[in-house]
Amino acid sequence: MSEKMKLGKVISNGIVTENPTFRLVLGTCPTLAVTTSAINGLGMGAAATFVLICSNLVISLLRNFIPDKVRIPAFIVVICTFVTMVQLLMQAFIPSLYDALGIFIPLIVVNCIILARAEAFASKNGPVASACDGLGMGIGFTVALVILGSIRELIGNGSIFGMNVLGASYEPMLLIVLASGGFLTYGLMLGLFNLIVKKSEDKKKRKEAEAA
Amino acid sequence: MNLRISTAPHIHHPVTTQRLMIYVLLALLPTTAVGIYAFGLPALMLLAISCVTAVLSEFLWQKIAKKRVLISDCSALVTGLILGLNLPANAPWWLAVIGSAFAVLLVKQLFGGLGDNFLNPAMAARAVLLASWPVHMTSFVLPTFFSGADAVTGATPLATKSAQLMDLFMGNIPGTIGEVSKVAILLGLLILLFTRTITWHIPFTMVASVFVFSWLFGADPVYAILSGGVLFGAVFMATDYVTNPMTASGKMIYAAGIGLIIAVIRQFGAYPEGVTYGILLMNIATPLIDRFLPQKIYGRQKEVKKA
Amino acid sequence: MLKKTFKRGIHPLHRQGSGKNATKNLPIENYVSDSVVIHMSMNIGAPAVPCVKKGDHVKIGQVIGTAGGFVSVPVHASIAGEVTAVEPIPYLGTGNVTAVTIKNDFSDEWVELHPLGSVENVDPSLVIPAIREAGITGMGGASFPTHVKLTFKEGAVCDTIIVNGAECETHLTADHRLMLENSVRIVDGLRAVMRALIVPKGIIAIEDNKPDAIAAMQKAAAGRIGVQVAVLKTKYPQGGEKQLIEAVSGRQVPSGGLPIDVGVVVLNVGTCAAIADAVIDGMPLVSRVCTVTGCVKEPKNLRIPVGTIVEDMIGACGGFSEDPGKIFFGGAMTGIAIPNIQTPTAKSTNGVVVFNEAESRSKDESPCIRCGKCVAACPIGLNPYQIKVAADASDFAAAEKLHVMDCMLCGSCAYMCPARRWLTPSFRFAKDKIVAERKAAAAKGGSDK
Amino acid sequence: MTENMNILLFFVSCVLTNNFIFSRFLGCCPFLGVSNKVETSLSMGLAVTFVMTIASLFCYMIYNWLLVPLGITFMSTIAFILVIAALVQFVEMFLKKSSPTLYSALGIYLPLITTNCAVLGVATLNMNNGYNLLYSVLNGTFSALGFTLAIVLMAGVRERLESSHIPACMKGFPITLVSAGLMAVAFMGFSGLV
Repeated sequence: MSEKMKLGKVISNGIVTENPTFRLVLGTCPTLAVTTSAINGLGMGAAATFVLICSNLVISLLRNFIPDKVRIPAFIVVICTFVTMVQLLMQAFIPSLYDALGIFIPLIVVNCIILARAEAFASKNGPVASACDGLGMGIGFTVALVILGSIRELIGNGSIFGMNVLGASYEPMLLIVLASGGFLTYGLMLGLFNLIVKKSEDKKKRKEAEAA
Repeated sequence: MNLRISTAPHIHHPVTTQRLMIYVLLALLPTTAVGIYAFGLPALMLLAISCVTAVLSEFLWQKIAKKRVLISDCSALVTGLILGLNLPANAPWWLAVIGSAFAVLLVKQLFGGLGDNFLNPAMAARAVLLASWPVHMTSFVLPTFFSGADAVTGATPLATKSAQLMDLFMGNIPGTIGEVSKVAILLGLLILLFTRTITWHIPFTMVASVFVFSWLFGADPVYAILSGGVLFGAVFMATDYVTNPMTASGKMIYAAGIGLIIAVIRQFGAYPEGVTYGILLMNIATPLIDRFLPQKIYGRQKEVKKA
Repeated sequence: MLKKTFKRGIHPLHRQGSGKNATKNLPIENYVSDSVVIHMSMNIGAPAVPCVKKGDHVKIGQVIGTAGGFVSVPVHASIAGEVTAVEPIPYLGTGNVTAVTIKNDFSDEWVELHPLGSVENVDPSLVIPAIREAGITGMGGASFPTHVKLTFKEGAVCDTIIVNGAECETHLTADHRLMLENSVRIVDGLRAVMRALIVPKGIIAIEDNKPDAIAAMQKAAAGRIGVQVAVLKTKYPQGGEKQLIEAVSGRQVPSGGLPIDVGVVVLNVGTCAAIADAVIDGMPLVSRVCTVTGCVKEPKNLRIPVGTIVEDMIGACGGFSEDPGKIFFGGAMTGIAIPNIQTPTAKSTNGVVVFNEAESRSKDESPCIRCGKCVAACPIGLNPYQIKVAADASDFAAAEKLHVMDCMLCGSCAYMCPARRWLTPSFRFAKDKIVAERKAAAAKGGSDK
Repeated sequence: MTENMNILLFFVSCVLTNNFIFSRFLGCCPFLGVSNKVETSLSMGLAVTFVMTIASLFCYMIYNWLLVPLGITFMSTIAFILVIAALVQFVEMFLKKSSPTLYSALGIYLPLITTNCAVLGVATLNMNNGYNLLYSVLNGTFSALGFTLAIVLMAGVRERLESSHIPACMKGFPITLVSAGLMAVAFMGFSGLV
C-alpha cells in the first residue's frame, strides 16, 4: 500500500510539482516548436514519454554496471537507441505526424528532460520507481504540450484537435501558430502558472497562520 | 513656522512627463485631423476605439495589479492614437481593440509600465496585427475627402510605385490613416522640435538614411521618403523616448540603422513596407547601443585613449 | 570676441532671468544687526578653536577662534560688543558646531590692523600667510581655505588664475554687484595672488548676461599686465570649477584631480576682494555680500557681518511677502535648505532665498521615461539614469563603476528630469556611502598593518 | 561572382531570415539560460559557433563517407551525437592546452554545448537538406552566428529588464519568453529576403 502510494507520488510529482515544462522549464525547444496544434503536442509528448520510460528503465537496470566517468555518454547512447526506434516506428506507421514534427524527433536525444531524469533519478533508483518517474514526467510533459497546443490551435486556427470550435466567422490570429506566438503563449502560460502557484501558496500560508 | 527641508535642486524645468505627452498629442493633431478629413467617419471611429481601449486597458491593469494609476500621464493615450493612425481606415473595429490592448498590456504593462518596455508598444502591436491578419492590415482605401464618393480600395503606392510625388506629399493616396499627409506630419515635426520634445537627430538621420540606402539599392530616393510610413515613423514612432538610445550619437546610429533596414526590406523583402520592422529591430538593438557607445566623461578622456 | 563655454549644461529659469532680475540692479546696502552668531566650522577641514569666553568684550576683527590645523583658518569677530554665549548649536544637518554669540554695542571699534602695503610693493612671501590670518575661505560656496588652495605640492606649476565671476546659480546677484561696485578691489586681489605665486596670467571670467559687470571689470583690468576678462555664454553650471576651467582654458581637470594638475587655480570674485582687503588694509574677513530674495517684501543685496541671523536679514528686507515654505542658502540649484530662521550665515553664504509654499512643494517621482534629458544636461558626461537605477538598488559598487564619484551634484539632471526623479539626492547619498565605505576600508587596512 | 552572391544570400538566410532561435526554435535552452549578461552570452555564442562549424564538418564526413556507404543511415542520430560529444571533449582538451585565455573565456560553456540541440539540429538539417561539404560548414557557421546575434541582443534586452518593474509572476523565464516572442515578431520583417 505505502509502496503504491509512493509510486503514485513519484508519478504525480512529474505531472504537477515538478512539471518539466511549467515548473522546471526544460525541453523548451520542442515545446515551442511542435505546439502549433494539439495533435502535434500529443504526438511529441507520447514519443518523449515512451523514450523517458524506456530509457529510465534501462538506465536504472544498468546503473550498477556503468562506470561513473562515462555515464553521460552511456546514457546518451541508451536514449539515442530508443529515439531511433521511435523515429523509425513513427516514420512507418504515422508518417503525417513524422513529417509535422520534423527534426524534433531526433532532437529528443538532446531534450534536457530525459538526460536530467536519467542523471537525477534513474541512476539512483530502482527500475520500477524509475519507470514510474519516466511515466510521470512524460505525462507532465505531454499534458503541458497538449495544453499549449490546444491554446495555440484555438487562437491561431479556431480549432482543437482539428475540429473547428469557434465557427466560420472567427478570424484566426495567425501569429499565435507562428514562431513568435510560441514564445508568447509559453511565456504567458508560465506567468499564469506562477501566479496560480503563488496564490495557492499564499492561501496555504494564510490558513496556517490562522490555524496558529 | 514650518520650513521644508529638502536637498537641492529646489527648482525644476516646467516640462513634466505629462506635458511631454500632451506635446506629442498636439503634434499628432494635424495628422489626425487630416486623416479624419481624408477617410471620414470610419477613421474617426477607429481612432476613438483604439484610444479608449488603450486608456481603459492601462487603467484596468493598474487597478487589478494594485499599482499607482498613472493614466493621467497620457502615455496610453499616445500609444492608442499612434496605433490607430497606423491602421488602414477600413480596418474592422476589433483590430483596433486587440491592437491597443496588446500594445498596452503585453508590450508595456507586462514589462513594468511606462519606461520599462523595450519595444515601442504601438509598433509591436502593429507588427503583431500585420502578422495575424495580413489581409485587413494591407487593404487600403483611397481618401474620399468627404466628397460623398464610395471608398475605393487601392494598393499602397509602395506596392504600385506609380503615384505622383505631389499626391504623395499632399496625402491623396491610399494608406494608413496617419501616414497619408506629409504636410501634416511635417507640421507635427515642427511642433515637436519647437517644444523641444525631441531633437532633430532621429527624424533627420532616419530620413537621410532611407534616402541614401534607397538610392544605393537603385530605388527612387524621393519616392522612398514620401511613400509609406517613413515620415510618420521618423517623426512620431522612432522618436519614442523609452525605446531609443539616450545619447545624441546613439540616436543617430539607431536612426541610420532603421533607415538601412527599411531600404533593405522594401527592396529585397517580402513586405512592401519596412518602417515597423526597422523601428522594432533597432529598438531591440538599443540596449547594446547604449552599452557600447563610449562615454566622454569630463577628466577621463585621456584614460580612454590610453586604454 | 568669441564667447567661451563648456559642453552640455542647462539654462535654469531662463524666462525669469534666472531669478536674478529682482536684485541685479540694486546696489549693495550695509546692514548690521543687534547680534551675530559666529560658528567655528566655516571652512572645509578642521573647525576653529574658540579663544573667547562668555562675558568677554571683543572688537571687530578680533580673533575669536584660532585655526584648528593646516586645513583650517581663524575666525574673527564681525561686530564689536560682548560675548553672550559660547555653546554648541545644531547646524544644517551636520550635527552640532560650537558658536560664539556676540551682542552688538554699536561702537564699531576695530582691532589694530597691519596693512602690507600696495599690491605693487607687497612682499610676495607675506601674501599667503596674510590670506590665512585673514580667515579667507572660498566665498563661492565651497568654503575651502584659500591659503591651502594656493599652497601647491612640490613640482606643480600654475600658469593661470581664473577669477570666477560666472555666478551661474539662480537668484544670486551678490558677485554681480561686487564686480560692479568693487571692481578695482577684485583686480587688486587677483594681482596680489599673481605676484605672490609668480603667475603670468589672470583671467576674470564673466557670463554674458552681466554686460555691465563685464564693462566694469574690463575698465578695472585695463593696463594691468597679464589681467584680462573672458566673456562666457550664459549657462549652468558654468561657475563649477571644472566647467569654468574647461570653458576658459579648454583644459580638463583629470578625474579625482585638482585644478592645479592642469596649471590652473580658480578664485571667486568675493575671495579676490577679500584678499585685496587683507593685503592692502590688513583687514580680516568679517563681512560679505549676500543676496536676499524670493518671497521677501524688498529683495536686497546686503553687506552683512559674518554670522548675521537669517531672521534679521529678512527683517532688513521688509519681512516675508508670503508665507515661506522653504528657505535656503545659495541658489536654487545647489542651495542648502535651512531648518529655521534663527540659522546664522557663514563666510560662504552668498544668498538667502525664500520660496513660498507652492514653490517648495516636493514632487512625486514618476517612472523614468528614458528621454535622455539628464544625459544631455550632465556637464560631466555621466549617465544619470543608470546611476539612479544602481543607487535605488543600493548597488553602490555599480554606481561607482558608472563614475558617480565624478558627479559634482550640480543638479542639472534633476532639474531637467520630466519624471521629477530624485537624481541628485540619490547621487549625494551614494557618494556619501562610497566615501564612508572607503574610509572604513582604509581604517581596516591600516589596523591590519 | 554568382557563387559569392549565393553565399551572401545564404548568410542572410541563416542569420536573419531563418534565425535558429526566432524561426527554428533550435538552441532555446542556452538562449534562455545563458542570456543574462552581454559578455557571457557573447562567449557562449562564440563557443557555439566554434563547435557548430567543426561539428558540421565532421558530421558531414561521417554521414557521407561512412554511414551512406555502409547503408546504415538510420544510425545517423546516434553517430552524430557521439561525434558531437567526442568533439566537445576534444575541443575542450585542445583549448586547455593550446590557448588558456580562450579556454578560460569559453571553457565553462563547452560541456553545455553537447546538449545544445542547435548542434545536433544543424547536423541533421545538413543531412536532410543534402547540403554539400562547403554549404554544410557554412550552414554551421552562419546559423551559429545567427544564434550569437539572437543571444547577444537578448542579453542586452535582459540587462535592461533587470531594472524594470516586472510583475513578480512574470520575472525570469516568463518575461524572457515574452521578450523573445516580441523579438521574433520583429525578425519576421526579414522574411522573404532570400
